[in-house]
Amino acid sequence: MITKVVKNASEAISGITDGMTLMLGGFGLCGIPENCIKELVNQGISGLTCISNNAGVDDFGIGLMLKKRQVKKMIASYVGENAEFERQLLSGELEVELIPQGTLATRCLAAGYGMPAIFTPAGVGTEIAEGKEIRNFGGKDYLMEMAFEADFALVKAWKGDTAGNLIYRRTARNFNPIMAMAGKITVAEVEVLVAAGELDPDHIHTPGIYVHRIFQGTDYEKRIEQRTVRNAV
Amino acid sequence: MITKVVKNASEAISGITDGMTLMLGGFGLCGIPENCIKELVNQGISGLTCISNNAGVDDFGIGLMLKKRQVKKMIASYVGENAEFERQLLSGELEVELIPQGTLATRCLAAGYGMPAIFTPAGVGTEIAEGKEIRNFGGKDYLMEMAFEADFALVKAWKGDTAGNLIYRRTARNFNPIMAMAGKITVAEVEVLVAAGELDPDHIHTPGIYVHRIFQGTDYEKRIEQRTVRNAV
Amino acid sequence: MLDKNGIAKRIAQEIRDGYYVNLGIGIPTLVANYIPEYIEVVLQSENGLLGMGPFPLEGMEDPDLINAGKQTITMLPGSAVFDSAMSFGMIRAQKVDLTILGAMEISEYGDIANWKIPGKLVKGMGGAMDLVASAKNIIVAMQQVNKAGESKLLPRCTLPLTGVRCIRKVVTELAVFEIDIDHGGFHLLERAPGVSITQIRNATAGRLFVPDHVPEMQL
Amino acid sequence: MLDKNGIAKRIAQEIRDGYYVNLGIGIPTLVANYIPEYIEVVLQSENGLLGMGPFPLEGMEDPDLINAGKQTITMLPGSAVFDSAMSFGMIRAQKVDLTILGAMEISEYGDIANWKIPGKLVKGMGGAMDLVASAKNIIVAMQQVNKAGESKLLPRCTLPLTGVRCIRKVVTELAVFEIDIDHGGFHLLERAPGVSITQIRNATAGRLFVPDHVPEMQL
Repeated sequence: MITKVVKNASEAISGITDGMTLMLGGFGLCGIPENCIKELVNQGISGLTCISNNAGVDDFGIGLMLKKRQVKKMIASYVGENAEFERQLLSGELEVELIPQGTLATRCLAAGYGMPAIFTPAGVGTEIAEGKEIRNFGGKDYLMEMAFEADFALVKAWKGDTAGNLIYRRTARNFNPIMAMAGKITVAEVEVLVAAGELDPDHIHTPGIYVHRIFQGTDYEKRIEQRTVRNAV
Repeated sequence: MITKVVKNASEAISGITDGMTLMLGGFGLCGIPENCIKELVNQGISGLTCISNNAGVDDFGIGLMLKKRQVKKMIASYVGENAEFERQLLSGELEVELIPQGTLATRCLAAGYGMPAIFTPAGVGTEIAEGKEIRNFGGKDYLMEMAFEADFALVKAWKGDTAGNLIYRRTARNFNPIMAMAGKITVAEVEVLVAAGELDPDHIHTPGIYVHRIFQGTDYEKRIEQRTVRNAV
Repeated sequence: MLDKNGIAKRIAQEIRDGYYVNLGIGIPTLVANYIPEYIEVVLQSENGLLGMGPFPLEGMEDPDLINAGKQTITMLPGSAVFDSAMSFGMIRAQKVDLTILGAMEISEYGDIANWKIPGKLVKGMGGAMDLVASAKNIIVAMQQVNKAGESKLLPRCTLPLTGVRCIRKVVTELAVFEIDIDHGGFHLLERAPGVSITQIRNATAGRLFVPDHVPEMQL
Repeated sequence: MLDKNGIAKRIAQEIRDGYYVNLGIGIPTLVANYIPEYIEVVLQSENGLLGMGPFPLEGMEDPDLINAGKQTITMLPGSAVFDSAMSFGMIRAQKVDLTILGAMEISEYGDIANWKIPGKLVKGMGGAMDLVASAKNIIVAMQQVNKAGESKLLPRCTLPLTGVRCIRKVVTELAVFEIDIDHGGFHLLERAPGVSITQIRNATAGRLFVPDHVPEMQL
């Protein structure tokens, strides 16, 4: 019988080659596929187009790939907090396409749900609308936005099983489930990998049909970007 | 503080009046809002347009409303198993609009996600396509289908909390979560109602923001339409 | 000539290890009985389940757990439950590897009619239109002639269509056909044990292409 | 004249019992501190959470639990987590009752600019364009003049737009305005304690409509 379980990140990202389009789950540094990113950096695959809500920080997340000049184009909604990113953008080494966050999310959903395009009011009347079809429904204007296409989606879940089913934890869910649905090949790294049957079918966020390869990651750093606390009263 | 919790079905459906459009969750008799349906029958509200995947059986589910001639129009994907339904349809008392099941589901999703229309290939080249806009994406034709509008959505969940969060059980989930998102007013009946905080936020299928009224139902019959068993070996 | 179980058995040979499969009502449901033990297949039920298992034992029926035919079922280890929008989302996105369904008529261009007979009460298309419009790999399981002895493999469908140019493979009690949806025509791939080319010709109203050698099915 | 906390305090008065509220970064975040205890409000964080609570106690930070500003947070009883598609789905479907955000410029027709300054490095719009295009009820919290002393309430925005004809209410350190997005103009509703109409006039570059009596804010 064939299995979706692979040994490690190296095996998981096999087939990713220079110039491909990747989706990477996570919001800020929360819920990012740390192991896969590290392995992309190790292997030095370059010329990549990365679809991800953010671009990491200088020394973590997609920032690590930027530092090694592996990213040709970044498609994101917010890219602050990254000096190397700024440098490459200003020097013209890096292309950047900024997309409203909801549009980014819904273009992933569209891909996963086999819908070629969606309508959203986000960006109507702004520079985001340039060159896009505008359509009025019920007196309100909407932009037609196209489903994403990505060669690989790299996502991070909390728990997964050998059938590829995934469960996310707290707001580390974010873009992961919708990118998991959207990749031509979807790779999931999980903190805990269990046998099929150990997860309650009602608790699963991403059904295994969307996941092609799964492995238990190691050495999760789960770095906090903005540590904020309140004082005990 | 205002509360979403209502006493019973009668209070829950208050405001539903003759001629309104309702969504009713469930697939066959599985996961249907039994208490709300009984109360609709009690109150005899009529001239209703019902959006539901099926139309119940003669003596259960929406069939009970049909028997009392409360339904003016049925929007569904499959309406077999119902003799009274047939009679009313043939006599012209009942309007029926048949919609592919995936189109039905996605038009609910569209309403819940604020998307005025979606594209689906279902029905291209068939009588379903008549009068609809056809659009080609990537060499494939799609129909543009509009988001539903419903005055009330009546759904059934397994567990719910006082904040309106819902958890469904097994395939009784079906259309319930997407209809819950789609009603102008959404009423949820649950088998078990607990205090806010008792459900794991990661397990919730329908966030409470979509639910306006919630109550714990009684006397659930949960009838099985096609009891099928295998022999012990 | 094959019986229903024979058709199911032949179709089961088309299933590959790791496939996600959606089985329609009727003969397609029987296919599950003939999936070899050494391959692993996940059955999708379009009401919202992956990992459908066999019917429950008597007394173990769960009203909250049914398939798209509304029958009580069980779940296998590794199952996942989801709502109907996601279910048809994965169908449209072609995540389901193989769809097996029945038909009333198939045209030589791969059109299919299986939901409505004019003059008879229509019950609805359920998920059939979504499945045929979306699936990349569909096998139709059907009797090749109707009760009146007329072929159901036609130049054009006479009944209201469920989908157009979507069916590429048909398995009947007589044969296996591949359909050339670009140029039209049923290409005979295999014949059922003991069935002659002439029998197949007589039961095929649409254009039939017969190669020099037509192997017999290996069941 | 109000400080940031004063602006937040005034905006908190607009919140009704049972509201679902999305708070942007900056002054809007402070609004949470002034919600009266006798009303219940659910805060949405657009990365995928309803029921956001206060920051955690030291040592209780959870890297898997952050808000849209990437700050560590907590959850209150009744919280629900969801993915980013559902999060913006509920925003587009206008399930969120009130959105409070900051701005660099507001026009007298309710246009807003708050994401990009030409010549400066742009960081991205995040969820701002989705929020302003979708929300039925938006309050902008902002300083009325910029550091150069120029009004940010303009006849037309000079910066690249975030959204058009979407802002109906603005609260600044000087006043509360309602915008007539159909005919254009800032209608003065209230003035901050001790602030004169002249001060407000001088700080408003767009058309200002002043009624005979302008009440002072009750804070």
